[in-house]
Amino acid sequence: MARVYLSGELSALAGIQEIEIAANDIRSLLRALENDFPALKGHLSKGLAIAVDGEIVNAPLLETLSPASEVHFIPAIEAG
Amino acid sequence: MSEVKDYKWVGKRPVRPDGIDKVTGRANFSADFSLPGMLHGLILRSSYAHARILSMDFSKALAIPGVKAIISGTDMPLVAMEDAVIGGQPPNFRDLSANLLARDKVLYEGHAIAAVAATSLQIARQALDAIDIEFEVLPHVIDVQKAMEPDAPLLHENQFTQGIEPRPKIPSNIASRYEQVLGDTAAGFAAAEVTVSEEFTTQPVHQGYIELHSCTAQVSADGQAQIWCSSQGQFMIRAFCAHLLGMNISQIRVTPMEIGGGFGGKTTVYLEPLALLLAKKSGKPVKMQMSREEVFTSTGPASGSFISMKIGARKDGTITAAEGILCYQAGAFAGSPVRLGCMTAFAPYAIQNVKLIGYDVVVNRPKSAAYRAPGAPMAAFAAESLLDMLAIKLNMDPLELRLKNAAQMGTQAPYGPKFREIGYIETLRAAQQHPHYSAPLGPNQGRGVASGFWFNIGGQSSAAININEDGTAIVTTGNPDIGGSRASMAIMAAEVLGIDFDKVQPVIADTSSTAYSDLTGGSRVTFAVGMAVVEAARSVVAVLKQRAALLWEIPETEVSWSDGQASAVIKGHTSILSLADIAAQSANTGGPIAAQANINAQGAGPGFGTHICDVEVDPETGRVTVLRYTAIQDVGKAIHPAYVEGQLQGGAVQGIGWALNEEYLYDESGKMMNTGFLDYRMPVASDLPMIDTVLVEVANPRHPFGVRGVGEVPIIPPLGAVANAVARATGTRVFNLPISPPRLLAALNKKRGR
Amino acid sequence: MIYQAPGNIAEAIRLLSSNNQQIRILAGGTDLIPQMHTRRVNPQLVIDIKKIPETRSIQFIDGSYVIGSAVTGAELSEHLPLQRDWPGIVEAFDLIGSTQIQSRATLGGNLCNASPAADSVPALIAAQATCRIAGPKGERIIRVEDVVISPGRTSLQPGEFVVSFTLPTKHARSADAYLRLIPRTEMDIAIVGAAACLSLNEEGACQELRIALGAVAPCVVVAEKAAQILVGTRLDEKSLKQFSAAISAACRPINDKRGTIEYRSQVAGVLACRSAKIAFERASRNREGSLA
Amino acid sequence: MKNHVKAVVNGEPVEFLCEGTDTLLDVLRNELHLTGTKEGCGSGDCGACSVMLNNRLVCSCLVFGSEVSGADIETIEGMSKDGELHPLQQKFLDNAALQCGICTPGFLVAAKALLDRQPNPSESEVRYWLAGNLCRCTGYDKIVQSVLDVAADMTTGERR
Repeated sequence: MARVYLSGELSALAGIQEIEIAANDIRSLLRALENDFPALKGHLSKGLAIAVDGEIVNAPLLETLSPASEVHFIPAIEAG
Repeated sequence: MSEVKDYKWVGKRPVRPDGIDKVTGRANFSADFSLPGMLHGLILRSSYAHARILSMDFSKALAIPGVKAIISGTDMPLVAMEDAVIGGQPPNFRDLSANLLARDKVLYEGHAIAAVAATSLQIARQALDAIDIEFEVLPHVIDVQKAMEPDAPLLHENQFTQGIEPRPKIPSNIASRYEQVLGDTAAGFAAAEVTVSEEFTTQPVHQGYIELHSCTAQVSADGQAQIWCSSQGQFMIRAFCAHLLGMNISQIRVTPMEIGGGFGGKTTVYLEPLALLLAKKSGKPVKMQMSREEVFTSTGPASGSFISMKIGARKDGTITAAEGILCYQAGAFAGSPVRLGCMTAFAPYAIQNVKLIGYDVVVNRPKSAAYRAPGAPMAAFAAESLLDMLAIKLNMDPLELRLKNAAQMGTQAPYGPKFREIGYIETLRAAQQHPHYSAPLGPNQGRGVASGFWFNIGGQSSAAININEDGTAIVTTGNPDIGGSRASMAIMAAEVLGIDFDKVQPVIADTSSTAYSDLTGGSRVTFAVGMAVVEAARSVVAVLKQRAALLWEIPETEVSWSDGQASAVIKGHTSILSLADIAAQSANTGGPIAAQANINAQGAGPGFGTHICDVEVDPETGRVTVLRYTAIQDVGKAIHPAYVEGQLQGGAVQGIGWALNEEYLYDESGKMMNTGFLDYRMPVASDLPMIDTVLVEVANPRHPFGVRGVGEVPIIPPLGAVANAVARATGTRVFNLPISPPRLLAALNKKRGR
Repeated sequence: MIYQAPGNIAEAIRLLSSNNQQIRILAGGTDLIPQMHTRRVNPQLVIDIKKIPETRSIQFIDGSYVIGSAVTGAELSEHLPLQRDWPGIVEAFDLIGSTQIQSRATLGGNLCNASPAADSVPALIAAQATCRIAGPKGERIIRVEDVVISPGRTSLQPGEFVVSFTLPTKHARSADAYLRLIPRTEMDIAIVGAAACLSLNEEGACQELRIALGAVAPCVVVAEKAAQILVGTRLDEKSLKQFSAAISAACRPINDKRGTIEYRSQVAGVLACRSAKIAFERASRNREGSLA
Repeated sequence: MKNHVKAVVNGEPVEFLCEGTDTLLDVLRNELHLTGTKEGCGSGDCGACSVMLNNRLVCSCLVFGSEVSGADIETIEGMSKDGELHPLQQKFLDNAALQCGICTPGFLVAAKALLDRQPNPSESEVRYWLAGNLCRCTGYDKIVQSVLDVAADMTTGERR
């Protein structure tokens, strides 16, 4: 299980702000989210970054999750 | 994990490996490259802020002897909006293409319309003059608030505000709306005993790199292309050109020239695809270089902004809520960093209830580009001004107020996640203890403080280490050295290998000679590419131990490595083989010794800084003099402290310029009036005191040496620090940057009832 | 473009009058070359006057200084007697641009570029300097304030050029000063400039004062009425306040990228007071020196 | 019509042809291939193209190539003699007084001109002398410090 936090547009699309999802890594988490909330399809990567347990992760498909993990979807970070 | 130990090279200040070339004039920057028989390319740019292109006629220009090719928007293939992920962020290639060469409309003064290649610059100039274009001039809009009004001149008829449900049916200059909510701000403000709120504006500012954009391109008959240019990433240039022109990535080879400053402004393309097209069309190499005027009118500044913000607090200083609306100018195409402004504004503080709404707004100005900590300085200017106003209202020391609310490990950031190990409180304590903070002030003088936060990033990074036959090493990476990174890479390699710094030669390779790496930006190179270097060096050490074991005919596990040599206890005696000894025997032990590391670096530690600024104000003229300045920052671990200090000093001075004098000035027709360094007033040496620095080192546990990125944070606090100092010197606060003499005197007059 | 560097005045006049093609005079080039770089001007013939000896010397003739029009800022600053006698003119020119610009920029160029914000021009006008103009119809001497007639335009006739400047014989109890306001400390164009040239009577009060203001009108403003307010005073606070208001009232500035009407008018008053005070202090020292 | 010009650059006689509109900067970079002198603005506002012309510090973008007939020109390429760095060059390296390095040649030429005239300048004199040289990377701190350090070394006789 991991706790997923949605905000802004994503939360509006899914109609929720927080959800527990059983997933061992980000890939299965994304799959589960899109399955449960079809409205999110195509919106989970565009211009977004993912933070796992407070750390922003690049291209995070394979990032592993622990049962206590917190996952946030946040805007992508630009480079200066 | 990070280790606390005495390092041999990490933390020392050796001379950078590319230093001698750069002090003798031998280093080759972009414009220093040329090819025999090359043509010179120039760009025809719009002199209107907004106009429809009715017709273009190149016939007279093409008839001029020596004119070899002319291109316009129709020579660029139509590209999809987003068809590639580059360094984690897909640029909008359709917009980028239209920015490089306008198609049916010009959207700002300086927007490129056509490009010519000719046998000399003079002929190219004649050709530009001979191009006939018919325009229908359209009304334009420069100001961000005016652009948001329903009857404002519309830049894009097909742009509907994103982030609003249901999707609007009427097109708008507002490209998108972003909302960031934490907690319940209504409850937070209800719990507040004092509130402060204000409206702020900031002007676009240019990165101001001294090197003009320039590039040389060549295309062979079989379509193989080469580009020589400076940028913040040769792989970015390659990918962008390939996507924009419909080429295979393998067809393009980009050789990075030395880069004369970027600060985020060279994270995209302006000339390179045009030079490629001209080279292809003419069959000859083409060199292009912008003038300073072109750099100002046609390359991306940081966004200007309008910000309305409010904070509430209890009388003990606890901030209970913050809210605000941030409107950022994107320039002619969507994509301002307003979201990052919302994310960073209050990130230094543990505030339970924060609600920020961001609007990304297009206006008839050049497309904004990244500039050091994109989006953060203007938002922090508003937030840090409000904190200072709150401190004055509560009669609290401004550092105490910040300490009372400071984020620490476990604090939930306003954008969602909880911070891990961070060093913000340490910067505040260091500021309190710094002699600067308690030094006396004279009449008309004031002291301001402000803080700043930046995420920092990691990303895809590669490094290769080759051990030479004599025991020296080559470290090859794919990231331009924009401020001394060769030295950092060599230091980290020397540290892990255990050999002398000057035995390590760092090389920055072209795109065909090394593995992919994300661009140099976001303060990622010392952290992320450094991790790749460390990993490659550790692999080399493993190979060296294995080779030593072969030579000694013992198991590898019995070999240990330190100080650049393998050692083992053999038959009761300690035997030693130096790196050079092992390298000399490499043929006998399996061939050349080398290793490569290709990683996607994770775990960039966030950075926090706190700045102290003293100013003196001439009450009769409104001129502000910065008397003393101290920049304090958690840098994780400084690999080469002198270059880390340099990042803090340079960033602070760019921020001082942003606060005091830099701005884009437009006339009524939408033409920029200050397109040179004379009237775009960047700080000069005599404007400034020495910039004192304090490097706080709270190690980033995810980096082998504890490194955090350092380049972005230092430009964030100065806007607030300078404004707060001026407010405390005069009792008058300026909410609109820059605090130029006319603006400050007007504010002082108002206060005096004049 | 053709470059020519005549070696004497006659040759220069001949070239200047040779035909009616676009001609520009090159002195230091610090205004002309950037204008050509951005293609605001596109001359076919450029006549370099730096090879003409009369334009390149600083001489002291019959009690007054004659300064060649192509003398550079650096040369002015290095001329110690000139710096001692006319500190306002020297400091006004020294404020222009960087060290690099000072090596090239000339007194004649600063005048003939005809910018309302030229720093040396108010100082020359306050000092009542004249200039020697050579042309196809012979030579003439005119007041510096009669050269610039509007921004970018001078009263010079076709074929004419400025050869040199003459400063009046310096009064023993006099001094000049110049101040300007720029946002930075260097490298900017003046938002306001104020020159003061002042002489004291035997008792040490202000006997004569000329104030010339830059960047507050299309041409330099000589604020005669305002200056009268300080005549007879020792620049007491009350008189200065009155003077400052009169200076502000004498300004006819515009809003532009460098400053506003309100700002220019107000700060002109401030700077005029300050430069008058500096000139007064300098003159007082000169007076004490002449008494000693 | 091109002009034929003879001059001395870094002690060596040179000859070149230039267009009337060519600046000394154009000539140095494009004709003489001395690309150490940089172009940052073309208007004399950044100092990246600083060279010595007859012993005066100038922006080479504000001098016509045709004007330098018979002149003596020193560029960054002539600053180190016999393979030995000038003390300013060495100090810039020791102090990390450069980041990207594009402004560095101009700063070095300008700083040398200062120390040749005034071997013991104050911090303020250094800052005002160098005000015509823009640096966007360093905030000037380490550049100014380096010039002051070299001046101090020179006056205590450590130089040579």
